[in-house]
Amino acid sequence: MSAPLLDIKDYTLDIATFDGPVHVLKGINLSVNRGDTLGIVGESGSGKTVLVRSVMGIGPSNSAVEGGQITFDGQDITRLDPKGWARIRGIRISMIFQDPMTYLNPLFSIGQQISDVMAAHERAAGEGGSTKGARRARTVDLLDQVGLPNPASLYDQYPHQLSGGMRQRVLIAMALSGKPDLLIADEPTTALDVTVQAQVLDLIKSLVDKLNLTVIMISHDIGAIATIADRCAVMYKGEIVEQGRTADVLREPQHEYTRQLLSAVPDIEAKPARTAVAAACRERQPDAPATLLEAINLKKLFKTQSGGEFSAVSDVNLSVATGEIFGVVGESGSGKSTLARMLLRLIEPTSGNVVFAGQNITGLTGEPLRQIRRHMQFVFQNPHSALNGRHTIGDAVGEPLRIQTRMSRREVEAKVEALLDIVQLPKLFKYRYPHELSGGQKQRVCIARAIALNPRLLILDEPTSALDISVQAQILEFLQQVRAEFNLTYVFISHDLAVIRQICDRTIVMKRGEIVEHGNTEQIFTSPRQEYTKALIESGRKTSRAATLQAS
Amino acid sequence: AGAFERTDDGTIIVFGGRQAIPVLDPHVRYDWSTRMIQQAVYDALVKYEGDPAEVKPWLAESWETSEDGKTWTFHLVKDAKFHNGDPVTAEAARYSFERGLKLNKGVAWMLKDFLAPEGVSVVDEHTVKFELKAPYAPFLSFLPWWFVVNPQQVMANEVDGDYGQKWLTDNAAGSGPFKLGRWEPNVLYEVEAVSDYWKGWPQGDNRPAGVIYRLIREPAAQKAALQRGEADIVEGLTSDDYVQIEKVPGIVIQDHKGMTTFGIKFNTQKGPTADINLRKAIAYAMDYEALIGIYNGAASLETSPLPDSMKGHIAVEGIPRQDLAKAKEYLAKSAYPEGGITLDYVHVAGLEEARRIGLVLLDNLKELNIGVNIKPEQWPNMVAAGSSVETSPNMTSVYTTPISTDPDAVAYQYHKNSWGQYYAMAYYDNPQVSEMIDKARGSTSWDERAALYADIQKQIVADQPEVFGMLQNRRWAHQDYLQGFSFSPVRFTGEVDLYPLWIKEE
Amino acid sequence: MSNLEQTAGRPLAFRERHASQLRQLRLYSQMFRGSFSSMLGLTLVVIFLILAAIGPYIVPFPDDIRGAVHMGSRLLPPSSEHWFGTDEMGGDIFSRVIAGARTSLWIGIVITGLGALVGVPLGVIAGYKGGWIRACIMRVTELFLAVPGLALALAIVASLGPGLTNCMIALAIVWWPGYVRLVEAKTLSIKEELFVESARSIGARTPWILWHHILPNCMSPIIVKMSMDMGMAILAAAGLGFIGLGAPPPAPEWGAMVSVARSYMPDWWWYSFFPGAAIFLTVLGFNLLGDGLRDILDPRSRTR
Amino acid sequence: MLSFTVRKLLTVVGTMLGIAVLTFVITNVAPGDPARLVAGPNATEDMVETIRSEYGLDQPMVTQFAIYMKDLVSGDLGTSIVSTRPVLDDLLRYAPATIELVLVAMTLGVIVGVPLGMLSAVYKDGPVDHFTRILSISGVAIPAFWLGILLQLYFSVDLGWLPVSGRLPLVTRPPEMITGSLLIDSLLAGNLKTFNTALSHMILPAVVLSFPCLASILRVNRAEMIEVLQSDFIVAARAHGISSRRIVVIYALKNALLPTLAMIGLRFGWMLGSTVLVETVFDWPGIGLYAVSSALASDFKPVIGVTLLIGFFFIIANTLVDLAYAWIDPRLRRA
Ligand SMILES: Nc1ncnc2c1ncn2[C@@H]1O[C@H](COP(=O)(O)OP(=O)(O)OP(=O)(O)O)[C@@H](O)[C@H]1O
Ligand SMILES: Nc1ncnc2c1ncn2[C@@H]1O[C@H](COP(=O)(O)OP(=O)(O)OP(=O)(O)O)[C@@H](O)[C@H]1O
Ligand SMILES: [Mg+2]
Ligand SMILES: [Mg+2]
Repeated sequence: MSAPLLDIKDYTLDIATFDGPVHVLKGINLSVNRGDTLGIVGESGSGKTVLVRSVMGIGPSNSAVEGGQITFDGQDITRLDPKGWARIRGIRISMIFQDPMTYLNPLFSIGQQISDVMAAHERAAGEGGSTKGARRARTVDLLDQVGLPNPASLYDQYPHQLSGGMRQRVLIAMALSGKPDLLIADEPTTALDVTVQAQVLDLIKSLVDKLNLTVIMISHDIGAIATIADRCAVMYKGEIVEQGRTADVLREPQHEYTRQLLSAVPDIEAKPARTAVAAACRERQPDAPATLLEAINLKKLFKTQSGGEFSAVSDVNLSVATGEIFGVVGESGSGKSTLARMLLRLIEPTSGNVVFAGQNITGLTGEPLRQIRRHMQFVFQNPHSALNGRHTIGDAVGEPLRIQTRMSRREVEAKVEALLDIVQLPKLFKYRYPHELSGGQKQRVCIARAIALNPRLLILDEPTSALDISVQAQILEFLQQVRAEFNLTYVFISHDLAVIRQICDRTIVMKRGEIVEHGNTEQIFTSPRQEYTKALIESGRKTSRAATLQAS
Repeated sequence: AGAFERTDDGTIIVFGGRQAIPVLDPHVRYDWSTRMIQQAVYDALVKYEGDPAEVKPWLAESWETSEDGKTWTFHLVKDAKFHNGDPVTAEAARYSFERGLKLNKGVAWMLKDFLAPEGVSVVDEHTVKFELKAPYAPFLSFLPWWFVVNPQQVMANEVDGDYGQKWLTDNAAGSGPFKLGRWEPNVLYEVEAVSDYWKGWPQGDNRPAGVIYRLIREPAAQKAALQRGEADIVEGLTSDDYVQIEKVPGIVIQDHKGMTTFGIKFNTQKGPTADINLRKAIAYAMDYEALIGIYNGAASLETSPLPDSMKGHIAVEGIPRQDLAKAKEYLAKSAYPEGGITLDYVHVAGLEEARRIGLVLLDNLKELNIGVNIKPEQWPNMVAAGSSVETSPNMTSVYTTPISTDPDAVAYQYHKNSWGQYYAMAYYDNPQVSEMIDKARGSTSWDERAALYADIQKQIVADQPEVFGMLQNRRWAHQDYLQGFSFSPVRFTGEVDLYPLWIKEE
Repeated sequence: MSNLEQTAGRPLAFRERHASQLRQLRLYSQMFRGSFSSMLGLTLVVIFLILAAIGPYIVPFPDDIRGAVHMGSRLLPPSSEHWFGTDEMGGDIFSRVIAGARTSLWIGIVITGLGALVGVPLGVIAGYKGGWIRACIMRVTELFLAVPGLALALAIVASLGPGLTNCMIALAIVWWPGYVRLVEAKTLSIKEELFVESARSIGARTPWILWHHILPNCMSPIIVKMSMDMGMAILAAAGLGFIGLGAPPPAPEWGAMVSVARSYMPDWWWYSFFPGAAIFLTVLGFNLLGDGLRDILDPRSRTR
Repeated sequence: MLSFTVRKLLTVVGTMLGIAVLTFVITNVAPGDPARLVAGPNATEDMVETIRSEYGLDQPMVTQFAIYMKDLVSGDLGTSIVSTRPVLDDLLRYAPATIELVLVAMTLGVIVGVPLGMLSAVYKDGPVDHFTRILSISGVAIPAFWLGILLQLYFSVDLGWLPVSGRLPLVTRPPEMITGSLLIDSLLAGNLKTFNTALSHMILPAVVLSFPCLASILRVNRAEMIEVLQSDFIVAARAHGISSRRIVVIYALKNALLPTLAMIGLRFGWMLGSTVLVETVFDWPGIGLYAVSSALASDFKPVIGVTLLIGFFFIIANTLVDLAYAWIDPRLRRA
């Protein structure tokens, strides 16, 4: 084998911040040969993005290379001047970005943006510009290649007219327009729907095969890496702790962190060993009603901007038994959050009723509504924005107590400390601000806040989707503990089927605001009745099974 | 280079003034800028000229009065004609007086109490007769401000019986030495010389082709315009500017003693100033020299309520001058022996000198432990406040320019009938004085009147309804090549007789 | 984390309890100190505040502030005795300019204070409540905003009559809508934040949410705007003073001084120069300060 | 589209009526008495009364208001009691001067402000940036009237390069009025000399008026450029090898232009407001001066008229800005 296409040696990078330099990359060693597909996994903030951006020469502005070098095709590109970059960036190395929503200029048409890139390449290569028409033809060709329907008319459309998946395809087309030697994909699928994720991964895989590309792909989703990459590297706190053939790494992880990571991946195939919490719970509270929460013909219409109406949730009926974990799955936009908010009366249903513990709470306002809210609490999808940045953690956890009870200041303090204890956070955290906490810690705070009033029902709206996989596992486990401790009933919303299968007793599947399937979780997974459910499970499997297959 | 422009007809003089001319109609408005142009485009039966001002025959070549002083007959010149060629007839004169009286605006107040519209009649084509309701000595002294308009033109442009008011706002129907040229309200107003003016031109072939009255609102801009040669004559510079610019070669300052009196009117009916001792105290505390100083010497102290150049003026002895001892003496006699009060001093917003006099007053009254609250007010608001005893301020600074040279023009301001007018803000009430004024204006004998006015002046000074201030000089600055400037104190501040002006070209 | 656990046993010192706030403050002050223009602004504002506080007691000619007349020393050029020269009444311009700081400070505080006092509650209510309440408040606000403030203020003062109080009333009347718009927009976006919904889900009443969640999060832009507005209000008041509708004599108000001084151009340039420069420096100071505050408090809304 | 236009039109009319109500109320809170002013100093009470009744000032306020609103709906803005002319006529006479001044100043602000803002964003923390930052903060802080006076002092009086005030030298006959703009009219008339003099009169007031506007445009554009240059899609464009020039001048500028446009709309109204100061300093015969002199005479119909007109221009400007927005931003374009 000849020299590797990309060779990173002892690469060390510092970023200057207020608190002094942060060592973001520490002695990175990595090499990629022509035709390789390398996957990089690692938790959020481990330095994956910084690493690949450094390869492109677009790293953070206040960074300093402390040591090591990056060689691309025999050329040292560590300290290249802008002219030198012009010949490499986008032409020989190009990149697909994480979030297709923000990486396209909203004011220019798609075709224009792609053919601009082509023109730039031609100029850099000194080929002299081809005509506009020629570029247009090539652009349309490319759009076709990445599997976009109707590429000719797409040329003149603007990013906002496209769905997320389509935009990601456009970004891929753009990255391919220079026929690069090396393609870097930075979490190309995380911002997309489960079903779309699988399609995009398929596309990348097929392109790799067809065009014989060399690819570096970043993901924190081990399944995705396992699908595409034949080699993989694991990053942890700015270091590469392990690299090798993907199958090897997955089967026999060497590093402690890798092992942890792998064990945290929920397995859609695994039949969970369910503890009979529900039954136990009912035993402890024999007088509790069998049905805690019921929704009858719930419906929500939203006014769209063009003046029409849009039905986010239509005619949903469900009943949640005391002590069970009730799962809600469905693709993004299927109305899960809307449903959850209606159950809590955070938004008004257009029609229908919600019955909580035998009481119809639909018409409640003012004080009775406030009272009922003691008993049902919400844990939000995104812990980063569910906490007021100007309140300390102590304030946040104590807030429900101050609002709903007449506890004295000291009692509140004591209770807050107790709660922090329950969610396994040090007491000192009550003086901290949310931005000083990690995502997982913040989510614990949110849970502490939710259980402060000893509620009977917790509605969890994708409580882990904003968190890293390893953290997700912790939180899930923790939720189970809390439930046992407080006799809680959960409504658990997720788009991650593996998670649902792991913890839910009964599940409903939602599609475009309607329930398409409901029943026992196991039953749904083993014998789905609807095509939609099947497709959902299948695409979940694609990422997840690959991981387990290769691992086993 | 001069500002004037040479045209085929001659030169055009540029006059820089600070005040706009919104309405030109001679029977509707008058103020100095308006009247300057009115005087240029219209003629009246008679005209004021010279210093001291005298009434000269103009459209009327002669006139006579009846024995009882109630009937006046005027004989018009035969060759006068309006700008459109129509002859100026007795009917035109009659119509103009009727129009002025009926409109009841602007100049109407001067005659309306003595003359009804029907009192004016045409005797023959060139003779017009006025029959007054009662003898009125100052009658003639008002006539220079009653301009004659061309009835044909006016009536042709009448809308809804408005006596052509709308049209005359920025058009003219006169017979004067100039006719209207470019008329750009708020920017410039041009008058063009009438080459065959019926009365001819005193400067002969040197007569200008016209005059542009250009609005230059800022004193600094005026000065710059003069220095840069963008204006031939300007008015309204600050006193300090006049001093400064006098030294500039090629610039001449016209500095004349005027008739505009300045007084600080007390409210003699309400509040602390109803106390004559307090009024006297203030009058004696005032630093009169500072008043002159504010004008850089271009002013003279009042020696009587009447301006110096007015007929019948006497220098009243014992008119207060600064004397702190006396001031304190009077204060001790007043209801406020220790002072300790604060009085309002109201002046017209934007009037620089009045403001500064307020500062002087404030400074002087500190000696008496009296505070002064200087309040600038918009003119209409000040007048409105002054129109009732209740709201009339403690002290108001008032400039008054008598409209005629007759002593009645000033004396009547102290008559009780004038209450409500801005110049009577003092609400001065001395029945004896009112009686003497009435007597003097009805009398046809000058000697009798002169004696009455002397008494009136003494009594008013004794009653101290105001601090008698100073007479400010009238000043203009012009280029030395501007000739024919003639001053007459009866004109308003800033107003210049454009008729005799001309430019001497090297 | 281990040392944290150790300290948990004993009561915490102030420093420890407020470590986060202190760190934040340190960060702010470091960022602020790092910017030359912010420091310049702060310096100017501090000088201005000091002058406003003690100015009248330290000036060389305290009588001149209240309009003493010295006809003998009129319009003298700057000298060692009269640093900024004298005015048309022989008043010491230096003394009057220094004393003007207090007038201007007062103007600034009253106008921005009233503006914020009226505007912020309305903005919060409009943004949070929505519906017809919002429609009403915002219609009126937009109406005010559709007419440039200076033109409207001119009309108001002309009608009320000139004077410092009227001038401040007029400017306060045109000033509040700016706060309504700012706070309303901010509230609208904060309202959508999850933490507000979270507060609602635990049963918080509206006043609680407004006070504990919405208002604190609006505070940064409000503070920034108020500090900028201090300058802009002083500038606007000076503009009205210049037209002749501001503070009456002999109050040492900078705008009025320039207005009078304008007639004394160009030969007595110092008369208009120094009061004008005082306005400029003060407004500059508040603007720079506001800019600096924005950079550290509210970095995302740098646009306005 | 039609309903959109109609809606827009209705809001404009509504706002105008609102402004009329607002200004009428505001200008009538304290009673001034313009009738006295125009009646002249010596007028007797009955003469003042004549004028009051002629202008309806003797009616109760409510009646005056009703009459005013009724007239307004039929396009009559009332009569100025000082000039005795219909306010609308006066406005039509003075508006061109103001519009011309404001447009020139605005153009100046945009063509200087936008590129400078762009430059200082690109060379952030460089010398250009420092210079423009000082410029922009000073521009907002400097009192326009004072700047005007200083410039007059230096350029007109000291150097004698530019005229002190006014729109044209008085001996220059203005070109035949076609558009109302002296610059355009003189060009149309082919009179270059008049054009030059008109331009020289325009320079100082336009600079003074545009300075704060320039400053804030610069500020917004700089801030936006900095923000946009850090945004993801610019990073992407860089990564795809698009040249820096193109990125700055085309990709980023277009995005930064949106908030800048909003600022331009805002500043337009602001400028119209500051004409009351600048026109006073430069004796510019426009609506600002008209408003000031009318306000000082307690003649409120013209003040209301000017306020309405300014409000109207402001709405127009903002509508144009909205259109420009839609033109630049495809997300706002309607199907
Ligand atoms: N411009 C910057 N200034 C300061 N710190 C930075 C900057 N960019 C990145 N970092 C820090 O560098 C570290 C690595 O960031 P990076 O974006 O590479 O993480 P990542 O592995 O891509 O995470 P994710 O999975 O969330 O995308 C993080 O701790 C981050 O806070
Ligand atoms: N306030 C709103 N106004 C209008 N439409 C809304 C509103 N809230 C939600 N929607 C729409 O309702 C639909 C359902 O939204 P919802 O947030 O319930 O989806 P979801 O299943 O929770 O999706 P995700 O998995 O992305 O969180 C979406 O199409 C969304 O655009
Ligand atoms: Mg990343
Ligand atoms: Mg959701």
